[in-house]
Amino acid sequence: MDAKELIARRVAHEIRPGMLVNLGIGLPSMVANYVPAELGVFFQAENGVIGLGARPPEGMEDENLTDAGGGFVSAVPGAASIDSAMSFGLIRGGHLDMTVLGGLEIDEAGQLANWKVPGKMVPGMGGAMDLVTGAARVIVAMQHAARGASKIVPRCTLPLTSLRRIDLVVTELAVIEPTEEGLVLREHAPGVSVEDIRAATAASLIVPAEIAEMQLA
Amino acid sequence: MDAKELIARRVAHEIRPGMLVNLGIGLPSMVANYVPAELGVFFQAENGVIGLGARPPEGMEDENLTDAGGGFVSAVPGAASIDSAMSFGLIRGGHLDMTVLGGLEIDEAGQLANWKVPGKMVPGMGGAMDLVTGAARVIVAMQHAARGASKIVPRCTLPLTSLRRIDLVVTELAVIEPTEEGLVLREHAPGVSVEDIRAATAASLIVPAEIAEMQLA
Amino acid sequence: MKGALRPAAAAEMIPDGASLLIGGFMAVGTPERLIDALVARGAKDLTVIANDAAMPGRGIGKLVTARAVSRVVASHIGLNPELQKLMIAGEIEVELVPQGTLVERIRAGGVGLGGVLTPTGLGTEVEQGKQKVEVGGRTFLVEEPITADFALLAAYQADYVGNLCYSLTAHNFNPTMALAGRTVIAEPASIVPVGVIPPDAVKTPGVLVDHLIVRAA
Amino acid sequence: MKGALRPAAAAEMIPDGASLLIGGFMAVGTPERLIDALVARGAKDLTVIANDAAMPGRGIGKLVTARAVSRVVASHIGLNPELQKLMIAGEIEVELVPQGTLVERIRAGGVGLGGVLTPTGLGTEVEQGKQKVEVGGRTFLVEEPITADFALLAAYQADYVGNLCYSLTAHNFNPTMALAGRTVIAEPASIVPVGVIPPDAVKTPGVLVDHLIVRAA
Repeated sequence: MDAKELIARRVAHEIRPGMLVNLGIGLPSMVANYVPAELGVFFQAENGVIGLGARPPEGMEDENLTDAGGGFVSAVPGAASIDSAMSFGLIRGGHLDMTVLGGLEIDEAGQLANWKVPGKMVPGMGGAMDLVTGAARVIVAMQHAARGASKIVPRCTLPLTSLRRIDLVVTELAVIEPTEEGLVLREHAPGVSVEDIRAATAASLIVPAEIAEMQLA
Repeated sequence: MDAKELIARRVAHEIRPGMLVNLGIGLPSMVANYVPAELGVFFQAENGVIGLGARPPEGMEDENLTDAGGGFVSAVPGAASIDSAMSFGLIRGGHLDMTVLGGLEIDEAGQLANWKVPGKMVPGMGGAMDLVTGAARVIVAMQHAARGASKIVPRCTLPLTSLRRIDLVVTELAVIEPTEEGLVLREHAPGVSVEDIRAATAASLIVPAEIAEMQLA
Repeated sequence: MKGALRPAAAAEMIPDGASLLIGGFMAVGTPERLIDALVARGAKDLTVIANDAAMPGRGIGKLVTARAVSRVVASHIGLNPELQKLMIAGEIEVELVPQGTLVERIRAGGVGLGGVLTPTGLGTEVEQGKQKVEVGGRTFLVEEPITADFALLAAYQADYVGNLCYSLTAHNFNPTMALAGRTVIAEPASIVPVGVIPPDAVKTPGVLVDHLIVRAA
Repeated sequence: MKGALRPAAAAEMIPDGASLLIGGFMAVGTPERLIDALVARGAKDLTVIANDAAMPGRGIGKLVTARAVSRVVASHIGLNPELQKLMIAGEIEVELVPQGTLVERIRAGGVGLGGVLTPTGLGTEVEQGKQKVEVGGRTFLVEEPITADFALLAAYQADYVGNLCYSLTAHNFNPTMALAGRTVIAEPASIVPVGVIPPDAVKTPGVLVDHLIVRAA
C-alpha cells in the first residue's frame, strides 16, 4: 500500500454515520473511496452540491456537476445544490462536521500552513481559511516529509491558514493529535516504530505510554 | 372620489414601466389598482414573491400566497419567490425602485415618523426602516391631517423611521417634495387652493410661482 | 435518513425556558401543529424570535394566548393586540428589530459571522446602546448575531434526508432560520422518498435539519 | 420583458477599464460566450472579481491569456500558471481573498450592508491593514463590501423577464453576483417564455437582470 492510500484509509476511519464532510483536492479526496456507502455520509465540495458521488461512467458526465478541482462527479440520492454563499455559510457557521485538508506545515501549537510559499507558490487560500476556521473538526492528511524535510515543525515558517488548532494529523507514519500541551503521538503506522517517527519529526512529540497501531478502513 | 382613492391615483402616476415597487399595507396597497398591467410593473411585498397580482376568485386562494398584511393575492406570469433575506437584500441594496408607505408625521427636513406613538401604539417598525433607508425612491401616501391636526410638521415629535429624506409626499390636498431647502409645494388637488393647503399644514411650505394641478392615473 | 416525529414528541423535546426561532409571516409559513403541541404540553417561559406575533388564534398568537412566552424578538406585533397589552403591562418583554436587520442577524448567527453592519436604524431609537463602525467613509450600526436553542420551521415538501422546499410567500424567515437553530425541527406539508426532490429544488439542505414532523393525518 | 443580446453587442457595452464580477468555479458556471466576445473585441485593463482564474483556455483564463485584465480579485489562482507568472512579474495585480469572505463581501455590496464581520483570516496575512471589531467578546475582521460595474453570469435557464435558474455546481458565485453588478448580463443555456419557470424555481429574480444573451446557435 502506498503512503497516500494508507493515509486516506486511516482518515476514512474518522468518519461517523451521517456526517457532512468536505474533502480537499488531491490526497484528501481519496478518502471518499474508503467510506462505506451505508454510513450515509454526505460529501460536500466548497463549489456546491451536498451529496457528491463517484465519477460517472464515460459519456454520462455533466459539465455542471464537478468537484472543487473541476473533476466530474455524480450526485447521490438526496443531494442538494447550494451556491457559494450557502456553502461557506455551512462551513463558517460550524455546520460542516469535518474537513480533510492537505498541509505544508503543522507546528507544535497545532496550527496549519497550507496556502502559500512566499516567492515560490502563491495559489491562494481558496476555501482553506474558512474551512480551518469554521469546520467542527479539522483533519490534516499529508505526507510526513517533503523533499526529506519534516512538515511537522516547532513553529510554522510559512504563512498560517488560521489561528485555530487543528484536531488531528494523519501521515503515512503516524497519527498525531495537537493539544493544549503540544503534539501528542496517538498511533504509529504498521511496522513503524516510535523512534522512526521521532527521527522523522522536527517538532517535539509528547509520547504517551500506549501508542496504538493505525486502524485502516 | 374619496381622499384615499385620490391619493392612490396620484401616486400611481409616479410609477414608470418595469419598476419594482413595494406597497405598504392599507392606503398604499390601493395604488396597485390604478397601475395599468401593460406597464410591466412588478409589485413586491416584503414577505416574499416578486410579481404579486390581484386577489384570486373565491375558492382559488392559496394559503401560501399572501401580501404583507396576510391578504390573499395571486402571482403574475414571471413571478419569483424570494425569502426574507433576499427580500430585504433587494430593499436595503437599492434594487427596489420605489416604496409607497403611510406616515404619521413628515417634517421640514423631509424625515418620516411612521412606526410608533410612545405609550399608545407600538406596532413595531416591520420593514419600514429598511424600506425608507434603502429604496431608490420613497413616497409617503397619507391623509394630510389626523383628528384635525396636520401630519406635516416643523419637526417630527414621534420617533423617526430613518434619517433619510423621503422623496415625495402625496395627500388628498397636495403633492409636496422635500428638498434640501425645505418642503416644496408641487401640486394642489382639484378645487384646493394654495391658501387651503397652507392653512392645513403646520410646517412651512416653499411655494414656487407655478403650482400644477394633480394628475390622476 | 431521519425518522419523522409526532408533534407531541417534538414538543416534549423543547424544554420550558428554551429559545425558539419560529418561521412565518403573519402565520403564513408557520409550523402550526408544532405550536399546537407546545400549547398542549403547557410550555412556559419561551423566548420566541420571529418576524411577527401573528394574530390571536393563529401561529405565534396561540403561544401568546397560552402565556407560554416570556420574551418576543420581532419586527412587528401590530396585529396582535393581546401581545401589545401584555407588553405594556410588563408581562411579556418585547424587543423590536427592523425586519431586514432581524433576518440578517439570524443569518449572521447561522453562518458564523460576527454581526451585521447595516445603515438601517441609524439616527433612530434602534441605534441606542449599539456600537457603530465606519467603513469607506459611511457609518453603520453593528447588530449582533442571533441563534437559538431550536428552529421550528414550516416547509412545503421534505424528503427523509431532511431536504426542504418552500412555497411562494411561505418561504419568508424559514430558510434563514434553518441555519441558526441548534436543533432544527421542520414541519413539512408532505414528505417524499429520498431522491424525489431534484437537487436544484432544495432550499434547505437536509444536513441542517435534525427532525421532521409527520404529515398531518 | 427583456430582449436578448448577441455576445458581441454585450461586449461593446463593457468599456475598457471596467470592473467585472464573473460567475464560475474553475470555469464551471462561467459565461464563456461573453468572455469570448470580450476577447474578440480586444477589451483591455479589466478588473476581474471571481472565485478563481480558471485555467488557460477556459473561462477567465482566456481573458488572462488575451492580456485583457490588469487586476484580479480571487480566492485561488493555483490552476492558472500563466496568471501566477504575470502576477510575479508585476504585470497583473492580484488580491487574494478567502473564498467565504469573497462571496460575503460581494453579498454585502449587493444587499446594502456595510461590510462583513468574519473570523476567517484573523491572525494571518489576510488581516493586514484591516479594521477589527469586537462583538460579544469575540474579535472579527471587518471586510469591505464589493460591487462592480458589471456582473457577467452563466445560468441554466432564463425567461424574458430575466428570471434565472442555475444547475448543480454551476450555481457557485452566480446568484450572489447578480446582486452586486451595476449592470447585470446573464448568459443562459436556454431562454423560455415568461410564465414557464415556476416562481419557486427562480434563484435570481428578473428585476436584478439587465440583459440576457441569446442562446447559442
